[in-house]
Amino acid sequence: MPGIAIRKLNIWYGNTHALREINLDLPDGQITAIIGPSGCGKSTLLKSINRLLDLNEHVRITGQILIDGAAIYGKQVDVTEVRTQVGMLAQKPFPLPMSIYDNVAYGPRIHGLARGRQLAQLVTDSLKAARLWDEVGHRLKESAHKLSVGQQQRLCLARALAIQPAVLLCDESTASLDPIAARGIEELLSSLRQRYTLVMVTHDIEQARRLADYVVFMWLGEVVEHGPAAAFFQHPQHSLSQAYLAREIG
Amino acid sequence: MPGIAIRKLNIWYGNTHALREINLDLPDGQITAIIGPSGCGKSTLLKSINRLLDLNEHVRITGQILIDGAAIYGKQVDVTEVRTQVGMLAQKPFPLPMSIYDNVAYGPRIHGLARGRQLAQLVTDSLKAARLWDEVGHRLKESAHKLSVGQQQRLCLARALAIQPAVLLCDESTASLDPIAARGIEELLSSLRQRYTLVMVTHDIEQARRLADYVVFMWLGEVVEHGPAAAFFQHPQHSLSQAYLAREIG
Amino acid sequence: MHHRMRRWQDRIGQAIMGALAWSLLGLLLAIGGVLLLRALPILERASVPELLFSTTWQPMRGLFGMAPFIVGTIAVTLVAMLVAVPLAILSGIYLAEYMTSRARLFFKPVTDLLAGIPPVVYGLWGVLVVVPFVRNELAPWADRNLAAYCSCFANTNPSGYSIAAAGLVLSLMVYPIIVTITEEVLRAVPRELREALFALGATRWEVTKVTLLRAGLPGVVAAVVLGFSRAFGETLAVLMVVGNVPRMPGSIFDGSYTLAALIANNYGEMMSVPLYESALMGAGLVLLLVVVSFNLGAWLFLTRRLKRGGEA
Amino acid sequence: MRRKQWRKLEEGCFIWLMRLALLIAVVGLGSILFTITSRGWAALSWEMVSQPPSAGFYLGGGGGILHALLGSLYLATGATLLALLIAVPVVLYINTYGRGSKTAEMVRLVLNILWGMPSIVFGVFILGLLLALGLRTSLLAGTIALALVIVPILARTFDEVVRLVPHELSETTLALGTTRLELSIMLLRQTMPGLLAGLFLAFERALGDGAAVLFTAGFTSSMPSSLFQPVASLPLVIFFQLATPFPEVQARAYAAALILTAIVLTFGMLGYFFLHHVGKHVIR
Amino acid sequence: AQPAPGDALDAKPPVTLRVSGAFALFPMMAVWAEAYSQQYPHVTFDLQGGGAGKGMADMLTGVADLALLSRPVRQEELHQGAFLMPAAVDAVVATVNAHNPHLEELLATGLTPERAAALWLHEEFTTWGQLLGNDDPTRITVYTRSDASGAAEVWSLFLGGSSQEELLGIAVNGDPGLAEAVRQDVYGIGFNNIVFAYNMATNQQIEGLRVVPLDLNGDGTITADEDFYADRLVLNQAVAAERYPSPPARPLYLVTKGPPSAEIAAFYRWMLTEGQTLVEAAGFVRLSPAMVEEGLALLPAP
Ligand SMILES: Nc1ncnc2c1ncn2[C@@H]1O[C@H](COP(=O)(O)OP(=O)(O)OP(=O)(O)O)[C@@H](O)[C@H]1O
Ligand SMILES: Nc1ncnc2c1ncn2[C@@H]1O[C@H](COP(=O)(O)OP(=O)(O)OP(=O)(O)O)[C@@H](O)[C@H]1O
Ligand SMILES: [Mg+2]
Ligand SMILES: [Mg+2]
Repeated sequence: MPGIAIRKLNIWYGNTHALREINLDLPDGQITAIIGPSGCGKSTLLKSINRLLDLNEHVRITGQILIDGAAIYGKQVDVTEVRTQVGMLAQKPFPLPMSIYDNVAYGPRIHGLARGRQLAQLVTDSLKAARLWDEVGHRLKESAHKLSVGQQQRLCLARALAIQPAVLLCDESTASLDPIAARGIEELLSSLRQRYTLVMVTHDIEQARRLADYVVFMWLGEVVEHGPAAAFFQHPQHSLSQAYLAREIG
Repeated sequence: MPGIAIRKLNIWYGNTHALREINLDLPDGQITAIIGPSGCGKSTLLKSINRLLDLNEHVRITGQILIDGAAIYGKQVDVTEVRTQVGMLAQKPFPLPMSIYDNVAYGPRIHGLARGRQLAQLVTDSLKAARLWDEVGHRLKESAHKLSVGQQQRLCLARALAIQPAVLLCDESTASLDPIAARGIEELLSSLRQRYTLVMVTHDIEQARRLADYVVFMWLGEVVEHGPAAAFFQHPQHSLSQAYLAREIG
Repeated sequence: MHHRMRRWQDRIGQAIMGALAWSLLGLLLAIGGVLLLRALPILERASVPELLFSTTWQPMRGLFGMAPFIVGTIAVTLVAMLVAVPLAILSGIYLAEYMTSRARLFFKPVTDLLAGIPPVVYGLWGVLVVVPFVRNELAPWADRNLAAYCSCFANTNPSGYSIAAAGLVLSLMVYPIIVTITEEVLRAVPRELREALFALGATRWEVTKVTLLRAGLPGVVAAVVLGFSRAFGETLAVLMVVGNVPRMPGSIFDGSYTLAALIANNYGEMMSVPLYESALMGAGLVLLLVVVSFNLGAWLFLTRRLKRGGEA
Repeated sequence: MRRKQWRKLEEGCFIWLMRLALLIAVVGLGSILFTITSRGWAALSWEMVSQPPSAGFYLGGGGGILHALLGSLYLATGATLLALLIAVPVVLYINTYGRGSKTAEMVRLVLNILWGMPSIVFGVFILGLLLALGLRTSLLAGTIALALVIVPILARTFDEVVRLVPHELSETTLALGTTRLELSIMLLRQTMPGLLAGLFLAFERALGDGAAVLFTAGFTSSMPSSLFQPVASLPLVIFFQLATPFPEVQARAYAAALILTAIVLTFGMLGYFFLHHVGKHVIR
Repeated sequence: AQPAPGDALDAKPPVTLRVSGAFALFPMMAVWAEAYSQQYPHVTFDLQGGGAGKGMADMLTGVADLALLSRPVRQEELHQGAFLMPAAVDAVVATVNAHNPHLEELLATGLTPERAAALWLHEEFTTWGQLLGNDDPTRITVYTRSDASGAAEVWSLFLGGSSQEELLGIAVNGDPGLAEAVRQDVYGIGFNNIVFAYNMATNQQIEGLRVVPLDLNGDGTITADEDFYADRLVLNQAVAAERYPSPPARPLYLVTKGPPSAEIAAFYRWMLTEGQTLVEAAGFVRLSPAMVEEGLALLPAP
């Protein structure tokens, strides 16, 4: 399991300076929770770890991110490799234009992880892990765009799990789920802790408290405070963190 | 403020029977919360009140919905009128392909509600009410697709508020918001209670408890239980509701 | 192992696809080069301004003025676009937004057929229907009602073979291209966008306006540009009805001549006469230049506009 | 209140304008079909589509246009396949590897220019190559010339569709660790209906184009026999029959036009039904 | 059958003659090819249309053996070695609409080459009044061919011009197109090859169209010796007898690069003799005996 080191990361969208001088070390094999008010740059940070911002035409990135010591921004880097290693759940779930089954099977297929019966098993397992099997097990051939939003969110989770990445980035992955489904996902993530390096964005402080080993608190594009979860929640150092946890600001 | 009466509503997506025999009276001038596990049909119900399902090709609808006593399904009905009266916030926020300002101003403009200075004032007010003004007030001319998801969600709220509908349907409208922003929106909705008939879908039972006057609990396309919030939360009648509130099932 | 294979696939894919993409530029350059090479003999005899601005075309006498053809090509294209663009965009909207799927089943083949009817049939129809219509109805009518405002509507030519006739025939030919793309653009608009607009109480027409003018604008502009280009290049149907008069037109009812028609009319018979062939290649070169400059103009306009709009 | 009526009125007016526009197109089409049908129907016969022409065919003798029918189908099919092999990779390239790059802009510009070139220029270009190499006109040369004509058509219509694919699809797909080649295939999946629509458009254009094949595929009365022999095509047969002084031969030209139109219609309908099947999972 | 040159049938190795060229001659050639191959089965033809220039180019570059030429040959082509053999004759006549109000007068006075030149070459007359010397202000529509063609070329020569480009007027594609344009336009005037002015079945003038007689001696009336337009056969005779001038009558040619090979010479010999019987059915005029003699003289002795 690789750790993630972020060094002097700055990101601009056109003229908007979305991330400012981020320096972070996200521990491997643990769950890091990124919290902070809406629009502070959480999704941007997550996408930068996956090099997804490259797709955006007017983005400028300086600084470096290292996964397991290897720099991911640089000319020599094989972007595909980076993204294979890093799974990502987008904030707005977006199924691929294929059936439910193929949505999950697509990743393993292209990576050559499994085929035939084995693949079917992998799909089933992933869907079960994402707590979706009961709802879609009987209609795997239907178009994935017909699912409800919460179902789409779980489908995207199953899809990410199926390719067994080393790092998993989750952007508000329980936002559209009822508490019980959310609890199921939380249990899953918790159980994955040993095998994955997990980074999750959440707006649910309680969830962060329940799950996180490490917490990053962001504010207007900067990291205000970061540290082990226990320390952060019990003794937040910065006045902004204190106020945020006390739900006074936003 | 109109009340909403739903009579024998059945909805099929192709062969999927998504809503079964719904009979409900949603009180006017109050907040109704619809809760239930993911995929149980909450969004479908909300969309049917706005006749948005008409856009879907393979949907079949039987039964009737009456807003303020007037049937909204029927040949004579002016759909545009219905939708003008009923504001809706989609579960996945989707900004219009125009600037932030125009996103909010578009509705009032087509309905001829305001123009010039008055319109600018209306836009400002709506953005402030949606707790978005501070973040976007200085970049109203930018494309709305550049906002973060939580910002988009609040933008959609501002957009809906600006046309001053009589009924407001909110589908998980705080799902992507941090607790403080969410609390702000909750306060707003709460303050709107007198002027609007509000129907909200939420997966956050605490939120429902805080806000709702009336609760509808759904399960696999059926309404299991509904009634005034106080009664529902204190003495749920149905065993499913009891279990759900106890977070045992999902 | 598997990964290395995929990386190779990706590289090879990139190499092949990239090579193909560049080969298109190669093709264009090759065509331009061949035209230039073959046109050299006349370029040695006549200067470029003479080619472009002189109005006398008599290659056997060494007069290579192509201005009438250039003006004719542009005039015919303009008339065609003025007729076709509004018709096609309105029809595209109707097909995509207002029509029940059953009615579409009937109307969709209309555009398919219009797209598929060969140019020679369009030309025939032009000769048999459009030219008489222009001669007997349109030209006299325009002469009576419009000529007072603009001499470009004067009924100057009793035959009916004219810019107007060619423009009308051509407009029906480019119509399906614009309809098809407009319709595709509208149908590709995400359902969420539609839902968002309808939820605001917008009428279908208002929804269309937003989707078409905002989300779909580049697509629609592209459709119009493509229609324009098609009109430039259309040959057979035009030459059957345009009158083929190598003279500067003064009215849309004048006979005129297009560059493509000039080549088509003479190439098969005259290709064995070197100087004449060279003159025709020169016409091809000029046509290429006209198309290139038009497209460059459209492209500049578009990139400017889209930058300014800066929308998703 | 007035505002609402005004909005209704605006929509109503435009709906009528749209109907009018469609009506004009339908009338135009109807007029074309009526013209060729009324002139060609009587000459339509089984003999026409089942036999090659006799020697005296163009002087009013017997036989049919089977050779041109087959020739056209070979030419159009070959050209469409060839164009597909060129256009699809190019379009996917400029939307994946070359997305947003100068190369992509350049390729689009080039395609637009090629789209605007009259097909006769492509024909002349290929003919020039043939003459330089001392080769004869042939099915192969005609196919290549036609392919050049329809590559821009196919590529640009397809490109318009690919460009409309939501940004999220690329993002989601790449996040799974796909290569750009695999992303291309994903885009292809989403845009299959659009591609097919473009394909049929291109095929129809290839069927109807006479100028590109005139000098490259030639014009003959014999049946197509090999890739290296000249073949006839329907537009040329129509054109040539029209140019004869015999009314009965001219009537056969209209009949041939009718046959060509029927083929186009058939393929159009096929495409239409095909689209419905292919688009099952496409995001709308 | 007449014993053809070297009629030792079984001894002949099979040959294929590749023919390419003018569409106008294509049907004629198809008929000849079929008849000849029947008589001499060792010879087959590979016949292609494509236009006179295409045929010449093919023939000159060697991808065809024979070219079909329906227009006057160009100097450049002769320089490259084109060797011409007359094959048939065609002629161009002036035509007007049958409902032309001045038809009577036109038929009586005819058209002098000078007046025709004033119409087509110099645009001196723009109204019917100017042409006929009365005060009719109706505009006259002058039609010509848009596609490069022998008919237009020869018409231009007849009027004193040098090539088709000099002809003014509305240009219409193809012979039938030109005929149709004049048929539709009461005030139009055009020209056509004979077969397009006469009905092949009845030999009468095509309905809606009238052939304008040429006033060859310039006396302002059509005298009996100038009046041979009644039907196609009469006109054909006049053309064959060269009473109808050339131009606007003209020979159509088969062309080889340099003198013909033995096989082609044999075919030429057949075409100039037996082949001529098939010419009229294809709408052309037979070569006059003098021309046949001239043609045969070009060929080496069998
Ligand atoms: N377009 C569609 N076609 C077919 N089935 C659909 C479609 N949309 C929704 N469904 C199905 O209908 C059921 C109800 O969906 P709906 O979106 O109403 O659920 P929901 O209660 O809003 O769930 P969530 O909380 O996850 O958003 C689900 O099982 C879903 O899979
Ligand atoms: N494509 C873009 N172009 C320009 N600005 C952008 C773009 N995407 C995001 N931004 C801006 O960058 C800032 C950070 O956005 P980001 O999406 O990272 O926020 P977030 O913390 O994920 O918020 P949320 O909780 O609402 O999802 C926001 O102010 C947003 O408006
Ligand atoms: Mg975010
Ligand atoms: Mg939902």
